Amino acid sequence: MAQMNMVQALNSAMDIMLGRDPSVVLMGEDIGYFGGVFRTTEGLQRKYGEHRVLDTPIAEGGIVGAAIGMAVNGLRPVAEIQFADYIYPGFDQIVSELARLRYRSAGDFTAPVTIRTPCGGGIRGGQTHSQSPEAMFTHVSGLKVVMPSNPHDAKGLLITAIEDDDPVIFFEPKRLYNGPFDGDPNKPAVPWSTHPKGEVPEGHYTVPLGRADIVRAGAQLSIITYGTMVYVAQAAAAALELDAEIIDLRSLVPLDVDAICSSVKKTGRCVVAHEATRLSGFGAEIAAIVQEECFWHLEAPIQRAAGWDTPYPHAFEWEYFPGQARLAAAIRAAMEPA
Amino acid sequence: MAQMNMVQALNSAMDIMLGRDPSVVLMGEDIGYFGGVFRTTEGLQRKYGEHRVLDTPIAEGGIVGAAIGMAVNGLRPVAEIQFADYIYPGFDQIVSELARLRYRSAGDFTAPVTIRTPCGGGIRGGQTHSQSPEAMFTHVSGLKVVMPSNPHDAKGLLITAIEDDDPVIFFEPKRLYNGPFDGDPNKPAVPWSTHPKGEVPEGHYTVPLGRADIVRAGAQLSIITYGTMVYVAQAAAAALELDAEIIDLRSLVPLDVDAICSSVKKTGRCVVAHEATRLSGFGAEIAAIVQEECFWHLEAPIQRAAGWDTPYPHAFEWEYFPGQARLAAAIRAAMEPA
Amino acid sequence: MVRSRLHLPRSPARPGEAPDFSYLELSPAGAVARPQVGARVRDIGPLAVELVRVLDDAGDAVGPWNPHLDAAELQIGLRHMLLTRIFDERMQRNQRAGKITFYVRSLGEEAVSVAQCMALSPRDMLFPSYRNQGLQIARGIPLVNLMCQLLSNTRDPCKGRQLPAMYHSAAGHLFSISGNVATQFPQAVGWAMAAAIKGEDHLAASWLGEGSSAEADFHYALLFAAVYQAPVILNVVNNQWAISTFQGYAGGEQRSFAARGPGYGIAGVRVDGNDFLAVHAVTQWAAERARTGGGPTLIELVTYRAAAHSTSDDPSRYRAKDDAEHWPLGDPIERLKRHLIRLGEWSEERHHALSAELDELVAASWREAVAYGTLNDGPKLDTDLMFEDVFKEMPANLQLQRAMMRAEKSSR
Amino acid sequence: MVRSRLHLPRSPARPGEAPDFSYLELSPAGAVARPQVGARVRDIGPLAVELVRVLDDAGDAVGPWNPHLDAAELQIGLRHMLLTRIFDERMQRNQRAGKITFYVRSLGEEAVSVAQCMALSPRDMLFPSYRNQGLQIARGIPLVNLMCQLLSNTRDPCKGRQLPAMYHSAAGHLFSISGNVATQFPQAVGWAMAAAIKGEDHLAASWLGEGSSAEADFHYALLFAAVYQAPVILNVVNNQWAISTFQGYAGGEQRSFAARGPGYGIAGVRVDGNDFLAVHAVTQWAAERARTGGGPTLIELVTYRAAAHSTSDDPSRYRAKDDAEHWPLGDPIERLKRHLIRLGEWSEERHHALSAELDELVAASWREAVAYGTLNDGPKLDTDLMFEDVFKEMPANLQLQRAMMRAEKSSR
Ligand SMILES: Cc1ncc(C[n+]2csc(CCOP(=O)(O)OP(=O)(O)O)c2C)c(N)n1
Ligand SMILES: Cc1ncc(C[n+]2csc(CCOP(=O)(O)OP(=O)(O)O)c2C)c(N)n1
Ligand SMILES: [Mg+2]
Ligand SMILES: [Mg+2]
Repeated sequence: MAQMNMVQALNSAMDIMLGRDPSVVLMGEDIGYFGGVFRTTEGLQRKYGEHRVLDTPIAEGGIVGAAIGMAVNGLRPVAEIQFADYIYPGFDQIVSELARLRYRSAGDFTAPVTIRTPCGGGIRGGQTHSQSPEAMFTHVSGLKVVMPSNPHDAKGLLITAIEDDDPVIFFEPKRLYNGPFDGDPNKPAVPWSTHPKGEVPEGHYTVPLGRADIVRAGAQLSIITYGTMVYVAQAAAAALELDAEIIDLRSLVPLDVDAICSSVKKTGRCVVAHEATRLSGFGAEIAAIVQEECFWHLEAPIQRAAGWDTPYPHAFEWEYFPGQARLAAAIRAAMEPA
Repeated sequence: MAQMNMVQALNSAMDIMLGRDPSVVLMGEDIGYFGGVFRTTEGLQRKYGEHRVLDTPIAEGGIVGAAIGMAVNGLRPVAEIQFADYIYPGFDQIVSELARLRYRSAGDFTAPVTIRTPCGGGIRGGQTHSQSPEAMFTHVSGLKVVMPSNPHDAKGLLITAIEDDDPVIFFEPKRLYNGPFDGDPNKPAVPWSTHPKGEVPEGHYTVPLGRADIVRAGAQLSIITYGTMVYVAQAAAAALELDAEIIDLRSLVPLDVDAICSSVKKTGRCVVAHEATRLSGFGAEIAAIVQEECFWHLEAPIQRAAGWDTPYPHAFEWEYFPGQARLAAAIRAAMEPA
Repeated sequence: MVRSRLHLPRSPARPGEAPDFSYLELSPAGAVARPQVGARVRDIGPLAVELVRVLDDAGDAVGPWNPHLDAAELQIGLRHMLLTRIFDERMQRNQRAGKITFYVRSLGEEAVSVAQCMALSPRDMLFPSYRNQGLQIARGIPLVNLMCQLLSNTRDPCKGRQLPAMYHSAAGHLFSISGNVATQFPQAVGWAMAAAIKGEDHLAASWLGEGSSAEADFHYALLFAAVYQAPVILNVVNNQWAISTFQGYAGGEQRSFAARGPGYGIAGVRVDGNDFLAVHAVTQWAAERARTGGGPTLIELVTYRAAAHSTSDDPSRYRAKDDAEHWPLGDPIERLKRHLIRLGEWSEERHHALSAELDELVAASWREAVAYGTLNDGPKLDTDLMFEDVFKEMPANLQLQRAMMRAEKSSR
Repeated sequence: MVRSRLHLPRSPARPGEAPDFSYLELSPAGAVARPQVGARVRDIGPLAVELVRVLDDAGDAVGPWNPHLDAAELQIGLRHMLLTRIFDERMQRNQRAGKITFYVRSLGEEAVSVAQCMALSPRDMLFPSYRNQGLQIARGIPLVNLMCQLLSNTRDPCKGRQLPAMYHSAAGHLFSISGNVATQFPQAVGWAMAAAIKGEDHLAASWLGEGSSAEADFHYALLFAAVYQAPVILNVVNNQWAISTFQGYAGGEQRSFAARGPGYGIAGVRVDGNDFLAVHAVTQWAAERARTGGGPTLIELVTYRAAAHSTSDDPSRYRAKDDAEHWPLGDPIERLKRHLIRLGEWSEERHHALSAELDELVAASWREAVAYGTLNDGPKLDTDLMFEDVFKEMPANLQLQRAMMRAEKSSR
């Protein structure tokens, strides 16, 4: 076991896959010589060569389109979109092509492409470096959608994603690259080295898609969340001295409905939390499923804590971010009537 | 009053707006000389000239990008995307630019663009001529999202959309262009001329955004829906001899939460229906809101009837389409326990 | 109101007007020089605006681009083109008769697909558009397979999921056609990049219409091809029309489509798309260039869409009725036929006999295909297939939905 | 493993290597012909690959492109450039000191924005990228406004919603800058189309970096500009680098960026971007062309990004350290200064005095700006503003969320 932050863990996953499988190639803007603006691919071009770790033009649609063609020709591309906010120029190739190639060709052509992209706020990136657009991708049949919350899972999930024969959109909450974050920007940053999930095996291992992680078992309330909000949820529940069960989904598609529903059936109360805009966010789908499946167990309406229905504003980052206060309000509402 | 089908009603809306407001321009693929592949803009170029009704290159991103610039320069473009399935190449300009221009410039620049696009299945168009991607747009702060279900509303809503100073994504359920459709492809087609909502004032009138239409008042169950599914819902409820309240949302953003919630509070039971893929469809948001707002009134879980979580297949159109059987199953589930 | 100064491309002949192709810039057959395959892009600029032609009006093959194909090969080309045309005619009628939901003809453009396919090697990967059925035919895909796709029947290689004409064949190295125009262009470049990375010899080729060249994917493809010097041939089939808009609305009024190539640093060649020999020669040149490390080529094939856009279209609404007959580059089948006859390698009789043979081939194939079902009759695809191939393995939500769908069906 | 044959653009000088600009194709000052403003695109192809230069090494203005600006105008240009540079230096330091979150310098590229802005008329609409602060300064936007934007403070014209450097000014006809590269390009074309439709005289101009020209929006812009012959000037600022990738990764290895223009049927001009006079002359030529119905022009401005990409970047990781000093086209401020001195219209003393004056202007502006608050200190923007301007009128869900946000704040 080694201590790794999330950037190192992701790097290690790609390193291992480049080493094990000659068909794996990395591609993206500034990922080669430079090692990526977040340094996630640092050293990999030097180690595996310019032909396996490709710098690309600044053209997200071209990156995805070319990755599809490369995958059809037997490679296993891992494409980086520099920020999730810049995934939209590649949206058509993802939605119309990548997601549906297996289906439309009855499995005769497939494109095992992994698209990695940093998401979320908390780094003062303003409206174009902070978005969490995962919900849109969950609406597209044929895509798997993953978002890890810690180095251990990040590495295992990324290896799984690369080995997966279906396309995977892999969101990396950039605020977690260097450490867990409980939503309070005024507290000193905590590094991963002090966190158990910062212990990461050096070799190959996988974390399966569709298997949620029960971060904390509890009896009073279920908090269903993923990404950065896992830590905010923990802190908020702790501050309220609640015995909350906190579930880190890890993958949204496939979704671990069983884990969600067994938890809610046990606790009878549910809060869903994500950083993305609330309106039509993935929290809506979770709430819809939970009330469908656990209606008779629910003792109060499911509450959603999420980003507001506005763009992510530069100056009001911490008023936008669904921090502990927003979680606490949602939790309190979900605990009514006591 | 005149009898119009939905194509004529939309044409009339644009005709009136071109006549009233010299800043209104239409643009899109094949919309000018030809009058549009669905003939929605027929005769308008002849009437208003090639400089107000523009044929464009086949480049949806360019269409939206240019429309934004035109709007910034004082025009009020109404852009057609030939099929909603082809809106994705324009996604970046819509999401990153059109939706957020007012916000990021603090209102100093605005782009009152209306994007019209035919959506939905039922015309044997297969996976690339049948999609209903409205949910994605509802997740984008700054966009209004509209889908009419009949000629009367279509005209009034389109006029409202064009006059609106915010960008509007206007979905036209193409299966309804020529008549209401109850989901049974084997029944003879019914023209709008036999339907009261096929009566359309010839002049200018508006239908406000954010105001749902109670298509049928009822006491036993609320069916929340929009677009083509309005008629499927009516037929399914009638077949089950249920006193259902059927709500046609008409606009998804802004959403008439009051109409939805007063209805569900009255009936205690709710089905949400749309043609789009179920997973992360707009039905999830409605279900989430309803359980948040009406939890204590609900007598059974909210049910969703929707397209399956697959692409829209050519050969299995009617197995994919959420027809009366799917609605009936959802309704029955929502009526349990009786 | 102030008078608008916006320029709008002029569409040459609308209904009621006389056909007018005076806008077309032509070169005489044999007039365009044939540069070395390894020539630098900057030295061959004129290739992108002149028009490579081999067959002259008399039907002789002239000039430096003459590919000197032997008669047998020409006869095969003629056969593929004729089969494509007969197949198209028959499928068009089947659509009109309600047997298939939709069809797209390639009338007048048969040389593009057939000659290009024949100039490539069978392991080269082709990324077609919906109007390249000639590629399927020249690659020898059984007509029955194509028809089963059109019928969405029990032998449909797409398992009912695609609109008619969206063929694919993994064995034939023919990529799955998309209903979204142009998306296959950067994919072909990616495929070619992978071939280069793997050190393999195969190249990729892709096709789109001049109208579709307006899409972003056209730009991505040219750019990535230029940056990585990918072994790819990018073809713009300029058949003058994109549904109702003339090629000027895709930028063709200002400049040839081939000229985009040199703009990106890619060889651009403009060729008479109705001249089987010229198309073959230019494609061979580009293929050799790609295979010898010379990088990508953009080919503009100047042709004419003689039929409607598709069975959903009625061109009499937007273009002069007898336009096609005035098209100055003639008909590709007629031209190759005349050439073969002039070579003494063909005759009207043989042509007739071939037509009859192919007619029967198509008819027999159709009889077989319909036996596997049509959308409305005969054996049916299992509706469960709707839920397969969304993912490699069917997830729980789809299994549940499949069960719901089965219940719906049995409730009806 | 087989050896990959994929071509990868060569990056000329990585850390530890000697600077190498031998790849650059230069023309001597005065050598490039100046065609008539109304010349046909096909007749002016060389303009897109040669390099228009006016200032020679001695500092004299030579050749047909000399715009013959009077000394007063040149002095204003010098002042704007110098102010831009001093502003940049100061803001960079403020970022380093933690006063602003992010900054982007335009060091070495000041002539691009300043000369182009001065060659346009004040009502022309500008669609800048994030590295065109010279446009803001040349248009006379008060420094305090720019600084308030950088500070996201109570006088921020963006009301705190945008990252630093994403300026806008409706009064200054400076469009809102986007964090997404290239998106403004087709918008500028649309703006110009609207001007033409309305019969107005104003034109639009837009800027992006050579790296960003890889985006689809670049293609859309060229295409729409060509089709509708929009009165627009599209500028590619080729400063050789896009963060860590060299211009070859945007296609510049094969061909100049200006050459894309003629590929689309648009006039393309390649100009020495560090030559104030040449940039001014070329822009004036393009503006006259646009205003007289000659359509769009694509200008490539060859320059060098002498500083880091932004304050988040460290170029010593990916390029030779003293690269900038070897840049063969010199420094735009130095070159204009030398010219003015040679004309007898400037001196080292005046330059010193001007520098001091502008230093003080920037310092005083900053003192004023911080008085309106910084992200961390002083008066604060009302957080309610987060919910405004999403729509023209605030819908119910946002009103509710605003109330929730207020409650959150008071709970802390
Ligand atoms: C992304 C997208 N936009 C629009 C369409 C609708 N459409 C289908 S074919 C076509 C015209 C294409 O014309 P062209 O590229 O010239 O090809 P041709 O039909 O002439 O062979 C259009 C607009 C589409 N299929 N995909
Ligand atoms: C759509 C999009 N993709 C990626 C980025 C990230 N990004 C910002 S600037 C930049 C480099 C741009 O280089 P260039 O266009 O040459 O401009 P320069 O910085 O040199 O002025 C990149 C990759 C972005 N802002 N938007
Ligand atoms: Mg065409
Ligand atoms: Mg640059």
